[in-house]
Amino acid sequence: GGKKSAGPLTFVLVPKNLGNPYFDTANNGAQEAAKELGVTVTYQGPAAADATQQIQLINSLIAQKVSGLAISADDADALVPVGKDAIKAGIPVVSFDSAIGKEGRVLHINQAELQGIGAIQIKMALELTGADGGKIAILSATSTAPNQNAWIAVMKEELKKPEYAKLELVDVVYGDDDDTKSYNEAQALFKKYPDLKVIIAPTTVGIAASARAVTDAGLIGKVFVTGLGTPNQMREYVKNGASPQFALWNPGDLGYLSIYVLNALATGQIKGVAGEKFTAGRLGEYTIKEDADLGVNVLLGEPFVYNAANIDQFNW
Amino acid sequence: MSAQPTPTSRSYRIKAIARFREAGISLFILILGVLVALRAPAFLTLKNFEDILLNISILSIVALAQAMVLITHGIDLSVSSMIGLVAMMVAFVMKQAPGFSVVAAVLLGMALGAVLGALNGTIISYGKVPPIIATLGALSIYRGMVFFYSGGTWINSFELPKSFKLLSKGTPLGLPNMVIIAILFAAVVYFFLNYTRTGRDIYAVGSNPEAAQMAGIRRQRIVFLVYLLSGIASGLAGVLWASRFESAQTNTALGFELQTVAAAVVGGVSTSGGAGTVPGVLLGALLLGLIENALPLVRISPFWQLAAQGLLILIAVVTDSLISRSAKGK
Amino acid sequence: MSAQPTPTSRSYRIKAIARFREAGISLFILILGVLVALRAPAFLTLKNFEDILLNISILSIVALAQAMVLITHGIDLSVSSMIGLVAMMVAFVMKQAPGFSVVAAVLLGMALGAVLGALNGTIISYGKVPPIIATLGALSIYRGMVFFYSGGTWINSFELPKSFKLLSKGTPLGLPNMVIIAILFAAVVYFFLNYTRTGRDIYAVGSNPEAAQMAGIRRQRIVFLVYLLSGIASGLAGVLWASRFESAQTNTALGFELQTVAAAVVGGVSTSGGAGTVPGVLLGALLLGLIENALPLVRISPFWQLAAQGLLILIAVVTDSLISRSAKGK
Amino acid sequence: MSEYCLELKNITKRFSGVEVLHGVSFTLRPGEVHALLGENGAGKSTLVKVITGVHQPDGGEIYLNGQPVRFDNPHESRQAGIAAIYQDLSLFPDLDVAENIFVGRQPATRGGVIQWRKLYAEAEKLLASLGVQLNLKQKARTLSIAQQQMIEIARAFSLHARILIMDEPTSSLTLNEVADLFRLVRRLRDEGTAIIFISHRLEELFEIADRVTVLRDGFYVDTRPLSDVTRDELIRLMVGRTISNMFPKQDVKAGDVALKVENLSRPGVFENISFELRQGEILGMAGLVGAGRTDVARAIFGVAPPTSGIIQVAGQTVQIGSPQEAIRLGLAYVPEDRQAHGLILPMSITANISLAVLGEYARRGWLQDKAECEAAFAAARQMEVRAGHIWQKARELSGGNQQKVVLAKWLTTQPRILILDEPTRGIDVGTKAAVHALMSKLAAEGIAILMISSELPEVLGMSDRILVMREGRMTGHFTRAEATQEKIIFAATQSIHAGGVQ
Ligand SMILES: Nc1ncnc2c1ncn2[C@@H]1O[C@H](COP(=O)(O)OP(=O)(O)OP(=O)(O)O)[C@@H](O)[C@H]1O
Ligand SMILES: Nc1ncnc2c1ncn2[C@@H]1O[C@H](COP(=O)(O)OP(=O)(O)OP(=O)(O)O)[C@@H](O)[C@H]1O
Ligand SMILES: [Mg+2]
Ligand SMILES: [Mg+2]
Repeated sequence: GGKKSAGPLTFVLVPKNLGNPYFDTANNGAQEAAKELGVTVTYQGPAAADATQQIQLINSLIAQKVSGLAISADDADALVPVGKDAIKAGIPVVSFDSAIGKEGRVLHINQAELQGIGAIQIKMALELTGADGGKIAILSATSTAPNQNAWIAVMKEELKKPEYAKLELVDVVYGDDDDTKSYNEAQALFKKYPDLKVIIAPTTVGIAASARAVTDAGLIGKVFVTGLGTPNQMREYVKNGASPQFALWNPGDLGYLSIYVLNALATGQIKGVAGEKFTAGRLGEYTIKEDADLGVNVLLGEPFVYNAANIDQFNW
Repeated sequence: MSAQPTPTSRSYRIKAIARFREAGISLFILILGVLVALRAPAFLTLKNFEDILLNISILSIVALAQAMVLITHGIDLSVSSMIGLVAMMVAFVMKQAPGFSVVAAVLLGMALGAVLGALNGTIISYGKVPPIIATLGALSIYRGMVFFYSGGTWINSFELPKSFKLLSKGTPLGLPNMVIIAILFAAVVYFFLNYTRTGRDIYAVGSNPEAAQMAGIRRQRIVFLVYLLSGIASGLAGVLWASRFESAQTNTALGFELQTVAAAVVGGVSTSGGAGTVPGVLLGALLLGLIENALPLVRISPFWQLAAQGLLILIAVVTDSLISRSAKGK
Repeated sequence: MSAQPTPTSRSYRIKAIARFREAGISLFILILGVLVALRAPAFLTLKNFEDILLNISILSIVALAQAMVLITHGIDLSVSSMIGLVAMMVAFVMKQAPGFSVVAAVLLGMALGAVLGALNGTIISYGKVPPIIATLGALSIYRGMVFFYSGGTWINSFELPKSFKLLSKGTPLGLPNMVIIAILFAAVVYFFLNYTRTGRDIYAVGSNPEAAQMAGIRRQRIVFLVYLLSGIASGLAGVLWASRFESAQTNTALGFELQTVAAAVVGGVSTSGGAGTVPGVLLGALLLGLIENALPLVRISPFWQLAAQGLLILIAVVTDSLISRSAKGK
Repeated sequence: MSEYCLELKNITKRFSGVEVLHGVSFTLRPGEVHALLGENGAGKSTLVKVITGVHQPDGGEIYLNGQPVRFDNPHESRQAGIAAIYQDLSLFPDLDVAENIFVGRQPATRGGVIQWRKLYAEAEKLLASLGVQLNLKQKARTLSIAQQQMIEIARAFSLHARILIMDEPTSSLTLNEVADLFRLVRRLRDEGTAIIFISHRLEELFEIADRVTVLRDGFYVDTRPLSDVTRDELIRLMVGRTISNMFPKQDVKAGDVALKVENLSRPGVFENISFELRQGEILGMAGLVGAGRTDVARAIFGVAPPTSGIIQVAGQTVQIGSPQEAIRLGLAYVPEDRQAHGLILPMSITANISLAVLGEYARRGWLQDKAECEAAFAAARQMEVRAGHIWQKARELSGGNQQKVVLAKWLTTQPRILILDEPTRGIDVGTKAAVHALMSKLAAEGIAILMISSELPEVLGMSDRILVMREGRMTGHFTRAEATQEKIIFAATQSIHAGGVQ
């Protein structure tokens, strides 16, 4: 961070790609924060989730000398060099949702801990199968997505715990975050495992596709879908019983927090080192931590479980 | 050699040849089917066949339109964006006016597609822009319009009326509506290409544009027409897509354009124009659908799936070309 | 008999024509540049021009190879996967053996590319498989191999030796190495196409394969050759890509194939074979790079960006065709 | 209402600035056959294309039955009752023979449904009336140039036009087909159809035409009734000089055997072809359309190798699997179809001429423009190619000049064995004499020449020996001395009278 010319601060929220409701919601939160802080926040990103395009965009933002960047990285490492450039140019850079490599940003705003996310999905699965458990399968995004693989690893650890002894993980398949492929993979799962009880899809595309597949195949009540999804996508399936419950943090809060952090950095309230404390409007006080894999980061909080009882309170 | 064949022997020959032209790929489909069935019994269930048909219905419709474009020595890479845009617009309408009749929705979708296709057709046939670049431009323009129109937001299942979802999935006639629509569409295209002058003109223009002009065929009109038809087919596909996937997203059908080209070419349509048959294209679509359906069933490493897909397509085409060459005796 | 000018006056005429063929697009690039500069001063900075050159270096290299394929009336859709695969493999080597010389890395990359290209070439020229489907298959096969080879993991900035990163970005000669490599590559292709027999044969095979064959040109070899070259160029591009983005991922260069085709065709290469020039292709690449660079600078709604991109390309091609037609006087 | 059904007044036409028709006038009466005559590049085909609306005139008027007209495309002229056979054939390679005849106007029900059975029946009738035997289901792609020409003719006749234009329809036909064609032409003429007929075979004009209009370098020269012009007068009108000897064949005593062919066969196409060709010899090959001569040539040159048989070059038995091997052995083949097999149309005259020998103009791999250019220039001049400049695209050349470029290309390879398939197809009398002179000069230099020609006078006039083929078999072999038109025709057709078709 450092010296800033007078005049209103302009921060830019850079999503992985445009037209993704998840990030659009984050942007809503960011704009809310902008109003409270009296700064301007613009929302610019690549049309497709592609590191190359994102790098070009950020290059031009640096050229425009904006006052701060909150980025959801299309690729952790490809963005490191450009991140460095920005910081060199005196522009504070934070990453949210999907981290930039440590050297490429001041700190990362972490939506939730791997542990928490992995654990809650297994917990939901058991609630769905009932005490006597049964076969479960995981439908992931791409076989290479690091966050997905990390979560899957945690889930497998969780399953070793005695309370989950009755859950049998029979398969892990990949829908590549493509609606059609996810749908086909889900269909194949029913056919391969006639007595499958639960599909866990830790991806917003996969969970919706799976829920739809269950509905189309008339397996509601036999196969349940859970995982990570967004309320609007899942509303239908929560109500028709294909996916009684799923989890996610609130992306709006994530965008909200990101802007507060940027502001704190840009105005010099914080340097972005472990131990510093700051308050983020309605979300209250936060403490910057540092750990091995994420480096310097701020943790948003616990994931939130959506179900028929509460889903209608959300519209994003 | 020069002896004039009698009409009977001729019609016989036609059948023989026709059977031949699709022999290779049919054979391959059969073999593949057997292998998969051995590996994954679930493959042979009736449910699964229905799934396959459902999965290839949309592909077949668009691949047939794509084939007509290819026959004129053109290509339409914008189909995927047209599908995306129409899906989004129609879904919006259904969201705003859930009472809107489903038939009307289909017609609306085809009308929208017609407009988009007409734009392509105009630029290509009258603006003299190479098809590949014109439709590549349209690919991003129409996709961009999806973003703009939707403001980036999606339309989700709960926002769509049940009647609209049943448009593709309902089975009042035993088979899912979508499959029936695809079959009807194929029948129409078959008749159009083989029993109308305009249909034959499409082959003529693709086979020798100058000659077509000299023979008094209105070349530009024909070229315009195939892109128009491609737009209409994509419009229809867009509506079905939204109904089947119960949602319209900004990335709906992204990348689908290459699949349609693949289906057509695997089905024996020549990219240098003049040649291609409806049964061939349908077989091509079936092959692709089969592969897509089979790979998740037979458990192979997800890392291999993509490669396997490409490999199978290649093997199919090679066997096909080998067989048809051996058939030609050379 | 009518006048026949002396051979010497030839060179003049050729240039006149050549200058002419790129007039339209050059003009458009100029206008676009001015408009952008007026709207966004940041555009005119030297840093920005360097960025543009950096961004189009890789595109130019592959687009030139793509152009040679198109000139033979073929197409290579597998370039993006070849880039991805080579990038991954070379990056792996650099990770394992950081001491490995950078020059050796480049050669290794080109060698790997050559193997992949040779496979395409064999299937197409000797297996008689339509290029579009052969390379479409290769597109997924090679991409699949990336997954398989990398086991899904990818290679990160910190795992790559500094020397390797500097391969693209270092500026010992003022300009970034990558830009210089691209310029050299373009020069080689230019001389190859215009001043060697093989180069001339590529055009001949593209515009009339049968006549070319009867004139003693080894048609199959030529076809094989262009895909081989396309592989080599993609290999080179893969190494540069890994060096520039300091990483190799499973989705490296995904979708890049259509960009290379676009650059070539915008640059006046005919997809029906026989026509295309090096300067044209470079201008085509420049135009695409310019658009990509300019759009974020001039603040238009992000939702419009994609559409604008397509629209600009279309306008460019239309102006071009209009100008060249009015030039032909008819 | 004028006596003319078609009248052109002072038509001028420019191509990229170069004027190729300078105020040409032309009249056509109903029920007459009006011949157009002129050297290669004189403007005949251009005039035809102006009439049919393929090109629009830059000056002058066109009157149809006294009414001024302007055709923006061939469609309009066809509507107005004008049908044309263009010189550069325009078939649809992917469509079959029958459909090629009826493209764009397939017989259909009132509902617009095509009646295929009717289409094939009519096609069969038409071809029969033209005396052509063809498989209606064969794709046009596989037809010989002459067969394509027959289809074009069938197509034109099937249009029942009031004005029928034929641009060199006979250029690769043999006596029989020409006879059949003329019978039909006379019938149409008697029914009142007006016919424009273009040919470089003067004897044909005298046989069929009532009047002839001569063009020279795009200028109108004169119009005469054929009843009161002599052959020499016509030649003087078109060339501006007289031609003493059409067939300047000098006697060369044959040297060693250069090419020996034994029992060459490709079942269904040709069988048991055997002959010897000596240095300095010109061996003529005669036969009807589809006799298989071209296939034999293509087989020898390695384009479509034979399934059995022996080929010996200079005493050595060789396997020729591809044209480049043939070229390496000193063979050259001038194909009958210049546009499909002879030329790279979008390339310049220079590039086309040097295509087969490009290697020779390369120094350490780099092409030397100057060397290439001068060689091409010389070759083009020797062949009297008429063009604005030698970098003009082959596509823009007149038919005959394209043919000359193909000849020039193969002569620059300096072959030891030269195979000519319809070498003077579409070449005007003046140049034809020059080409013949060149042939016998080459022979005198010891080059062995195999000449396939459908023009009997040419075969008789230039050959030392003559082979006759019929339906893929050799059916005659004559020395220059014993050969007569009658003997050759008999050998080429006898079995058909004998009813011996397998
Ligand atoms: N498209 C074109 N562009 C430029 N010049 C052309 C074009 N078409 C014809 N020409 C020129 O017009 C002149 C007349 O050509 P045309 O084909 O009418 O001659 P022709 O009398 O038919 O000769 P031939 O007897 O060889 O057929 C030639 O010099 C030719 O080069
Ligand atoms: N380029 C070609 N490709 C395929 N088949 C051909 C080709 N040329 C000729 N043929 C076939 O060979 C058969 C004999 O025709 P060919 O031309 O060899 O006889 P020809 O004696 O040369 O008669 P023509 O005067 O027609 O050339 C034709 O029926 C045709 O089907
Ligand atoms: Mg002519
Ligand atoms: Mg012949």
